[in-house]
Amino acid sequence: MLQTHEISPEQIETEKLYQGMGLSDSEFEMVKTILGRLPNFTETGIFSVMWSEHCSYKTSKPLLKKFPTKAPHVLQGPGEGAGIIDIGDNQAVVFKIESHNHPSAVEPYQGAATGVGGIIRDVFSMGARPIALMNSLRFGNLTTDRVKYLFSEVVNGIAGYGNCVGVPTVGGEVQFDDSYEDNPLVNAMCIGLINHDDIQNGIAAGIGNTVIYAGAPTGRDGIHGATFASDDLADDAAKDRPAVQVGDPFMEKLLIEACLEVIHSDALVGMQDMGAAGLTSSASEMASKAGTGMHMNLDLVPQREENMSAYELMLSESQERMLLVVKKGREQEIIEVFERYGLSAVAVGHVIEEKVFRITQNGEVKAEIPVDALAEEAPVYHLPSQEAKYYQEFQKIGNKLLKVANYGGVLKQLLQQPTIASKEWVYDQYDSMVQTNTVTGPGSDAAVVRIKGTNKSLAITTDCNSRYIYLDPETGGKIAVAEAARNIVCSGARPLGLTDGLNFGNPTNPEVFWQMEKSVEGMSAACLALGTPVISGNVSLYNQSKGKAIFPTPIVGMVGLHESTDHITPSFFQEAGDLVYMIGETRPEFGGSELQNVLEGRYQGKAPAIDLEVEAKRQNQLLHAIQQGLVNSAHDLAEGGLGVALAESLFADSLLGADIQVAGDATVELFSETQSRFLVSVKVEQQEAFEKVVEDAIAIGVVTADGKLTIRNKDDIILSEEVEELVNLWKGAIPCLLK
Amino acid sequence: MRKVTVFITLKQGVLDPQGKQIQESLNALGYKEIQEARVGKYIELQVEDGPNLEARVREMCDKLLANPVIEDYHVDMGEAVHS
Amino acid sequence: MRKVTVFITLKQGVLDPQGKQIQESLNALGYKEIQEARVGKYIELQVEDGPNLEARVREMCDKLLANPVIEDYHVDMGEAVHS
Amino acid sequence: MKFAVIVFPGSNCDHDMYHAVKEILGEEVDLVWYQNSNLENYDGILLPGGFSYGDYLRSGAVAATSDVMNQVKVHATKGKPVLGVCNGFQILTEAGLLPGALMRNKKLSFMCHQEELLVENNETMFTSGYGKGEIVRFPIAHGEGNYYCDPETLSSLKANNQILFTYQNNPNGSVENIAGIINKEGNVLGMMPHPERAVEALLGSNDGLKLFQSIVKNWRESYYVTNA
Ligand SMILES: Nc1ncnc2c1ncn2[C@@H]1O[C@H](COP(=O)(O)OP(=O)(O)O)[C@@H](O)[C@H]1O
Ligand SMILES: [Mg+2]
Repeated sequence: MLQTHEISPEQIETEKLYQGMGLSDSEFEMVKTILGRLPNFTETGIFSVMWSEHCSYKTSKPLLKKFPTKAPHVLQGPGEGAGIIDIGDNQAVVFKIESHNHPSAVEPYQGAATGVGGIIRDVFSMGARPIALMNSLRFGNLTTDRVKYLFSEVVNGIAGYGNCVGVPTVGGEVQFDDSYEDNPLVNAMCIGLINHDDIQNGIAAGIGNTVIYAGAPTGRDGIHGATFASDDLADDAAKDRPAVQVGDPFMEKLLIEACLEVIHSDALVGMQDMGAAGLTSSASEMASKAGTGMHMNLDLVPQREENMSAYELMLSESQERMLLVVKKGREQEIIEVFERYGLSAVAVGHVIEEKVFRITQNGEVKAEIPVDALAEEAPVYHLPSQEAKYYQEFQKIGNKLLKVANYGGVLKQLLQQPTIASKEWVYDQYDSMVQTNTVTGPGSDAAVVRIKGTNKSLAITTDCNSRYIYLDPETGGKIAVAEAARNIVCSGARPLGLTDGLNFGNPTNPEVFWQMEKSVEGMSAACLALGTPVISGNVSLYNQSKGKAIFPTPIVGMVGLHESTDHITPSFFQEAGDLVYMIGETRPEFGGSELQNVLEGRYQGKAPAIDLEVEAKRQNQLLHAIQQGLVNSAHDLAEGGLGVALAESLFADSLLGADIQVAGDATVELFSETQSRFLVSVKVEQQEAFEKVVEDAIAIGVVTADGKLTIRNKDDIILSEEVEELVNLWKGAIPCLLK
Repeated sequence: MRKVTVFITLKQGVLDPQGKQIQESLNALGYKEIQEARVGKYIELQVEDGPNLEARVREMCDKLLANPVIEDYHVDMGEAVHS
Repeated sequence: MRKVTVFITLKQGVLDPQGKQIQESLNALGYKEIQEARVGKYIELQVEDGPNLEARVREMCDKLLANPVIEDYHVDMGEAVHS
Repeated sequence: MKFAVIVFPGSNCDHDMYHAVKEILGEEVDLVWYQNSNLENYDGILLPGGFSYGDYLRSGAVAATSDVMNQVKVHATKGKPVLGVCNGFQILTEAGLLPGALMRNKKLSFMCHQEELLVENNETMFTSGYGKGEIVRFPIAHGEGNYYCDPETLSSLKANNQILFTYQNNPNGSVENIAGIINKEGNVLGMMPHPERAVEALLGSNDGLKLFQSIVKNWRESYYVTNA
């Protein structure tokens, strides 16, 4: 149990108790300098959470600066609850991704559920209505009971929260690799819609204004959650168990409605959710941003349990709580809105001129800290970076050719690989349609959500092939962004921007830091080339156990815009007789491929190369062709190459077939993972117009009505499979592994 | 044969939104005497008697029936029924 | 004050898929001695003592806590606690 | 025709129902918060899907005890239409306006996708726009849609043609594939599939539109007759 009787400041110093709370010796010295005295127990706790990686980004900040974040359509870049992009007509889209990896490793259902709850709060605290959720998941291979349990319970938790709160989960991704066995990744993304006038700032402006606490009472949950998310996951993760929080999606739903009502009141000055580090971070950040201070009386804070100490109240990560700053004298009208929804809202303090954060309890001052010390003056570390040893070896191996004989057999094997197999088992559990905007739900390249009252829609995707990033972080980083944009373009939308979820191992390992650095550089280059600024993001480090780090996994969550819903393009073939094109040429590139995984059981060699200029050109041309109505379906080529993409394009209800001609080495043609390629179907009448717009399109066959995938090499049929059989294998793979 | 019952509750201090809702609903229906409600579940197992049964049942709880991160459980071993 | 517990189970004859799944999972884990599992829930109420308490608790069950179409319940009135 | 969509704490398909009626069907409709409401001036009552009160005790149980449900009962006894979808169906059974109960899906998990339904009875105010035996596509999205009733209730449902929709591929274990039933009087419909999610081709199906159109058409006809 946590210490509730006060330990003396001297004791904290002499016994170095601050270390156990997460502060280093030099950080403790900094705290002493800032305060001009020794911190007490509560203050030490406050500094330690606020200066944790999770809240302060102390090791990742120098890297995050590299991301391009500006563009004329960016209304809010990184720094607030979520980023905002203008989409015209006085509307804007708000989005952010967030990880809940460590909590999910310990209690997968609640860990994932509260991850969803947290990211939704980030979005509606900006004043936006949450309109869609995505989730990006990584697990070990589905061979052990523990991994199966983690996988099922994480999905269950996402469903349990998202379904109840009434925000559709429209897509996501799941990949399986050994490196995630003890460190599953659970990243959730929320997308919101807002009118420009409704944009809120989390600021505590106006001396004398009232600070209101709204939502769930504070309990002892998740105390030290923020530092917990910034530590190595210990072998006996069990000891961290009390840090797990339980979510209440019903209360969140009421909070959404109440907060979105309150933003229309001119009595509201600022609003922020209580996320990591709870009251501490929301209060101090709101004050820091406004250049003010705050006084808070903890006796007034609603409490779920008895005898909670100042330390516990300040650090609790109880869910479904919001902090508001309201004009003095107008508290009651705000409180009434919350009460109508059955929520409690109480005044707990006020904004003060002196730039300090002062907390009292039972008439005693429990903490008094300069506001900027917590947020802006947090330490920043420039960690050493060193090229990973494996990297040069992999470069030397280069692009090794792989060869298979039975193309149909290999295709079937690939379709059953859990990373490629249908994720229907997952997304069938999510309400993907509530709010009645989902044009394209899970199961396509990008999800599409229309915007009511307009003729526009949004395309949303999350992507990150961490195998490539492991082999070559810079190239892999470029690919992650490019692939996300490809998915957006295939759906017929123009990419607008992205949010990044950086999941890595221990940054104090120079090779891990190098992975971070290089992948951020690669991503940044792709952002520039493709015109997609980074508007928000999240960092999750220390994803490692027993000294082994996860594959570097910087997830890209991207949003695009269809100027007209007429541009929405399916990823499946539509009609027999349509011509099938591949955009882009194929080279022998098997490093990090699914075929390499199947044949060799590991990843090595070079990641597929990517030329960002070529990528941008092809994306632009394809998008133009789509906008001119020249394309019937478009799908990008990803894991498993052309073979898998062809099969996937046939996995609609219609049971069409395709007759395809390849030339050259069939293993390369069918299964290489060369980048910047697309599979497109085009009506015969539009052949000429299409070829004029898309330079690199190569005609490779036709869509047929025979329900068969046939592939020829010169005069030989090298593959001929019933689509129905392929579908069944693809759909059955994950349920079968879970049995 | 034996009817063994496993009772599972949330640990003290863990949020119980269900219980809270039940309390509020009962209060709203006029049952003001309800000060608190907490929800648990129980599982009745029909078990063939055998050696170490109690230890085995506890093992089942640890492995599957209860989630030790947020739940506590207790076991009622019932009485042997001859049938 | 009194701690009253309400036990709610599915009626005999109503299928209990959750119980069935638990039984199957336990069997799969090697606990072959489990012949059947049925899942119920219980609600612990902290109640202020008063006249007709048992009748009132039954009323709460009929009105809200149990659904007579599919569920049976029984009530354990516990013992008065003086605090 | 004027509709009320009853909004409980935790309802989350309320706006979808509103949108379907207002923008697609083109009828008058209000979102009516469950407290201090007056349903007298409404012609049709819609109970939307969602998780009223978090569905924390049993789906729909708490909402069923709310005061507004007494008004819904009064409305129903006047023969006016009441439609409960998903959580709305659960509330109607919990409130005793429809027989039976909705239990956890046979496979225990929540499920969301399009399902094919068979129109079993097209001689009701809700289904007269469909052909008898017509197959329609509606989305489902529920964790507790497994319809249960005892054998006597089932035979009376059958005898009175109260089963309106059945699943072609029963997804949740419902008795006799039941997806939607009406009361004996024929003016209260409860169904798990979501007609309000099936009113625009852009979103995958508009087969649900006829259900709303049927309500309006039948209401107008009876209104004109009784007021002639
Ligand atoms: N965790 C998930 N949640 C929701 N949908 C998912 C999830 N994982 C995969 N999907 C859906 O399955 C489809 C295939 O996913 P994926 O293979 O990652 O697509 P791609 O390779 O085109 O990015 C996508 O439509 C995606 O939205
Ligand atoms: Mg794709």
